[in-house]
Amino acid sequence: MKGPTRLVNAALGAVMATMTAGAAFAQDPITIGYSIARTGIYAAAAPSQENPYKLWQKQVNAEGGLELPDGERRPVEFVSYDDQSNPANTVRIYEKLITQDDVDLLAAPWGTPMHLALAPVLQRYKMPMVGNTAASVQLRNVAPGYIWFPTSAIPDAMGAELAKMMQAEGVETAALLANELPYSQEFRSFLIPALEEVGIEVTVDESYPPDVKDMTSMLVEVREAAPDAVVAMTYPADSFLFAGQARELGIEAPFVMSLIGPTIDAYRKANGAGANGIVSSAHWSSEADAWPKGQAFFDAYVAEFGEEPDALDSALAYMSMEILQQAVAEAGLDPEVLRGAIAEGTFDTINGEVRFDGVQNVVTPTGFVQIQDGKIELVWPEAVKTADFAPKQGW
Amino acid sequence: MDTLLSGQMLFAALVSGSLYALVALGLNLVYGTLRLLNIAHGDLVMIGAYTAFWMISLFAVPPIISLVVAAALCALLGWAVYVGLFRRMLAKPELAKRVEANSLILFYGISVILQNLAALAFTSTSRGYQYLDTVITWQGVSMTGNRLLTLGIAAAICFGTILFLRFHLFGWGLRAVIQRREAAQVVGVNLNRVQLLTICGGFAVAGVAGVLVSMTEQITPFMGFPFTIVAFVVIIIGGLGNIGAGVLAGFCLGLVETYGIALTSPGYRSILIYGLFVGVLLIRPEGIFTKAVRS
Amino acid sequence: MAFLDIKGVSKRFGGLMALSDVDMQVEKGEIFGLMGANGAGKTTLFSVIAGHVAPTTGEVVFDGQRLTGLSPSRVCRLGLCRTFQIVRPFAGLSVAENLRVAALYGSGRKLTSTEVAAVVDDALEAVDLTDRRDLDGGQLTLSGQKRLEIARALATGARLVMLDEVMAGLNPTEISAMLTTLERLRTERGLTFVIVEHVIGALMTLSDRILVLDHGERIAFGTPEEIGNHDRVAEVYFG
Amino acid sequence: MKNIGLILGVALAVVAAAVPAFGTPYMMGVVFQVAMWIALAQSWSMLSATTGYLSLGHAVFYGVGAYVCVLLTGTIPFEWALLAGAVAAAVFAAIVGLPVLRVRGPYFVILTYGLSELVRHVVMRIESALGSFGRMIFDVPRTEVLMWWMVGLAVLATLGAYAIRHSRFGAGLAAIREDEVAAETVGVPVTRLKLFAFIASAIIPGAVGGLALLRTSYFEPAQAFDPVISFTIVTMALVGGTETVRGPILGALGFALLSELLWSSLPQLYMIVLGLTLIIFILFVPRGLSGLFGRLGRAG
Repeated sequence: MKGPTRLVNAALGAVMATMTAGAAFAQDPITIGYSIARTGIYAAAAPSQENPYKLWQKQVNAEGGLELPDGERRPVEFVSYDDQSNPANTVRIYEKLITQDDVDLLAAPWGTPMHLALAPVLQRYKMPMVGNTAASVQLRNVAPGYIWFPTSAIPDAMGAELAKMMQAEGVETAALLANELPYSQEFRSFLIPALEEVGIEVTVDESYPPDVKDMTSMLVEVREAAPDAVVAMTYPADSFLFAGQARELGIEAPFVMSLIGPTIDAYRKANGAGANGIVSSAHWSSEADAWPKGQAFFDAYVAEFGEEPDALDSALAYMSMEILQQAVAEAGLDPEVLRGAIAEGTFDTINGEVRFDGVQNVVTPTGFVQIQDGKIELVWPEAVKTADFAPKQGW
Repeated sequence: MDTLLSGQMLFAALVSGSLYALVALGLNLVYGTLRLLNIAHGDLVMIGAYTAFWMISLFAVPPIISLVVAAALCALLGWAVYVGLFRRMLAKPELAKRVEANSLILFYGISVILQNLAALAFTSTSRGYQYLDTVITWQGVSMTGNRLLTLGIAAAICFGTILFLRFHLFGWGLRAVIQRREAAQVVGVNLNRVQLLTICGGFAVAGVAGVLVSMTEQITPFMGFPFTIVAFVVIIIGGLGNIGAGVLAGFCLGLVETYGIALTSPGYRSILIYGLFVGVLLIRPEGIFTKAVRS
Repeated sequence: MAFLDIKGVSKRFGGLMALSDVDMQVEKGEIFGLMGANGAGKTTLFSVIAGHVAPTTGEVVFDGQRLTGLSPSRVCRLGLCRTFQIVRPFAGLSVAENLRVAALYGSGRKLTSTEVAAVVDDALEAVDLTDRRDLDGGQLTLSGQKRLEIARALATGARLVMLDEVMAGLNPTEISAMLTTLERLRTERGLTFVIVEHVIGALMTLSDRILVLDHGERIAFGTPEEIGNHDRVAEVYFG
Repeated sequence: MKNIGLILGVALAVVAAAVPAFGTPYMMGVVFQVAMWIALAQSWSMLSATTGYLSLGHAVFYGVGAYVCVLLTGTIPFEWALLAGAVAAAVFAAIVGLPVLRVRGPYFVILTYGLSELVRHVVMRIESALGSFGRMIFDVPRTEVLMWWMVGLAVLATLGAYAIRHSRFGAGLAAIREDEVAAETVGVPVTRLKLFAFIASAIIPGAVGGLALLRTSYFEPAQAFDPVISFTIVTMALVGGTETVRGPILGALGFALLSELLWSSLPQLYMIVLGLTLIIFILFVPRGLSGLFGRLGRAG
């Protein structure tokens, strides 16, 4: 039934087999299923999530496997399919994983639409899954039960926190540029009232379509308004465009934010020193002393993949596996028991302690990072920051 | 209003315009001479972009040199595709009869293969590199080095191609093929050779565009499709198969995009562009810049 | 009133007067010839009558019905059908299918399938294509395709058929066969024909009356003999 | 042989009927998927196979249907929302049909694509102006119910395509495909027939869009108007063969099952294999699966 898939996974696992204690492999492996966008519009984002999965798998198997409540360890094997960036496929794939492939556990696909499409499926088959890269206030509309979202980068909280942070940094006027895709528009809708509340004046407010190819006219408008802050609610593709053209036009605002993009390794490679000072959304940094596991994850990731993990997606993906791992150690593989363990438990992750109330992580604070000397530093909130916010000094 | 008249806006419009013109040029050559709807055109841009990325990352070769490498690589691909697939297709009357539909599907297959081979070989992680990003200010206009280079090279290739087609004998042959295939053959144009060289040339130009794009955009295996679309928009506005008009239309699209956004709102950017595209097709399918030929 | 009455039709293409103030009356049952050098306006006149091109001024009345402004398909359903100088068979459909479409749509009323089959058989018979009925339209010889055009016009149930150079490109044997066919169609079926022909001999033999156009203007009209002796025609046409 | 389309349609319905009895939810998902592509490809063929006007924008009907359906779910029973989706798609086709169908050949191909993208961006703009950031749908019908509806649409589309091809209407469309001017000359009301075909080919995709949306339970314009849908439809129909009613069925079945097979057995390579299959098909099996089977049938 799942023979051919196993072949591929066996190939992936071949390296690990040599490094792992032989005893573990005498046992039946624990299978974890997920879908991911290997092709289509989300494909570029997928490695930031799949790489942490693979790293986690390698680490767990190196320790002898995933630990069960009785102390027994069984190796982990992934069953994964390409959802082609299409939520309809995600639904089908998880149905197949659950009913056909009979996987023991589930890991999350990439992206908000996929998570939202999946929630009813999990409910129907009573299979728990720790989500990761989804972020939308709509998540709260999902009936609690079989899905959880460790992210704290949810637009309403982010809007409020960003406004507070900007106020704290003395920002009085702000220019907003927002991609028309749902996440950035949602963020914009919460940011505007939050800014109003703290008395920051919005001098420019423009939205642009996702296939934008030139931002000059918008940025000229921003340059003329000379705001204290520019908040560009970007997706990865336009974050490159924004940085290049803001630099060309010499946007001088001391506070520059680019929503999604700057935490991608390639972004810093493409923009070099110009990326310094840019604020972005993430609530994790390897630099935090409070989260010692963070640095270990960072180093292992760099060693494995030759680039830095994405501070948002990669961290979330790894966290979701840590939560799953700890819940399994506590409760075993029975879906109902496991569900209880995830819902009730407190977990120790690279992003510190995590606990769920309903579908949401109620511990990890909503934060923002800033690129400083090519490193991702957490600059907000006060309680967990790894560095102070530094006004952007040119490009 | 001042912003509208500023050199900054004009520069932006020219940079986008020259790139659109260049991307469309390759597509137009292939459509004009072979009547092939090359849906994989944008994927050649992707190949060019990866070429530049790997050349600079692995061998520290600057993109200005990679231009040649990418052009050669894509030309080679053009040769392989023509000899391996399209000569075969055009030779079969039952296939050649529905050349548009068949080429669409063939190129769709090629596009899928190229994208996924790239994803397999390079992973789909986005890539980027830093090159010539010093900002030069001249007469109050700020220009990033790589964008200036893009404008220079793209415009040079576009206008060079137009001049070449106008004055070189090969260009005459090519234009003859575009306008009247059968007649061109009768007067001794070697159709096979013209087609082969054009497809190589068209692919090479796309590769060059890819190198230019890679200096400012993120590189992923799936970055190509938007370029295919832009190229189609441009050559429709100019007139399918009309090389010079296509270049003009590319620059026009750059102007429309930059000034259209400035006059309305950035949110209307894509509606404006697709609206123009659909409008041209409905009202003047032969293209804005092509003289109407009616029998 | 004439069967087909063309009153003061003019057609301007940009600066070019393709037809100027042409009058023409075709009587029921006759074969009416149209002559003129290339570019004289014959094909334009056909296109105006059949509804492909709207006249700039003037009107066309067929069997008491005004045609001006109607679409070609409507004109056809009223009983007037044309053929094309450069043949336009439905190349991918069989000969019988070609005629079936014409029978289904040309009459303007819904025929039963037996009626359609009868019309198709009859049209095949009329132009001697019965043995080719299952060939694709595109597989016929030129002469066959010209016949197919005529048969298609017949299958629409047209009462007036306009033939645009049905003999061009045919060899003498084929021409004489075509002449026989047309004569027979007229006598047996009482059809009316308007024909444009470059093969002058054929035109002279077939036509009851002939109209000569030059640069869109009517320069002569009469029986074949009268036209043969007409000075201006001789000047423009023969020499 | 002539009725093979119908037979296949009935056979599919029977298989689908048996599925809930022995099949797993996964199988129901596969049936849903296959039926969806049959419905879409068959609808597409009502316009493109008959008239030769190659539409590369059928995602627009799917998207319009999905959008109308998502706006209405929760207010009226889903069956009515699907119907509204179908009607909306048909109305949209009726509005844009006349100008769009004046354009021919490669221009029509590109125009339909552009139109679909234009509508996608307009809907995106509307959604962002409404402050909607993707819509979730609650209380969707069970997969089994959705599958039944989709199978129903596939059968309906097949019957529709069959009826069109074997009617007076179909004969007129074939004449249009062969030579539009000649068709007009022998009495075929070309403009009207093309418009009818365009509308006919839009109706079922409208309902399919709504149904597919209910299955995903999440709406975003970028996905509802995904151009990949248009490409897949054309690909399936051409691979199947456009000359007969069974062509789109064979194409959708073959393609969907092949990708299902490859997708789970060669996760890294399947898109590449799919691409190669396409190329091989166009070059060596120009008349599609249907032509291939026809030839084998005659030979044997």
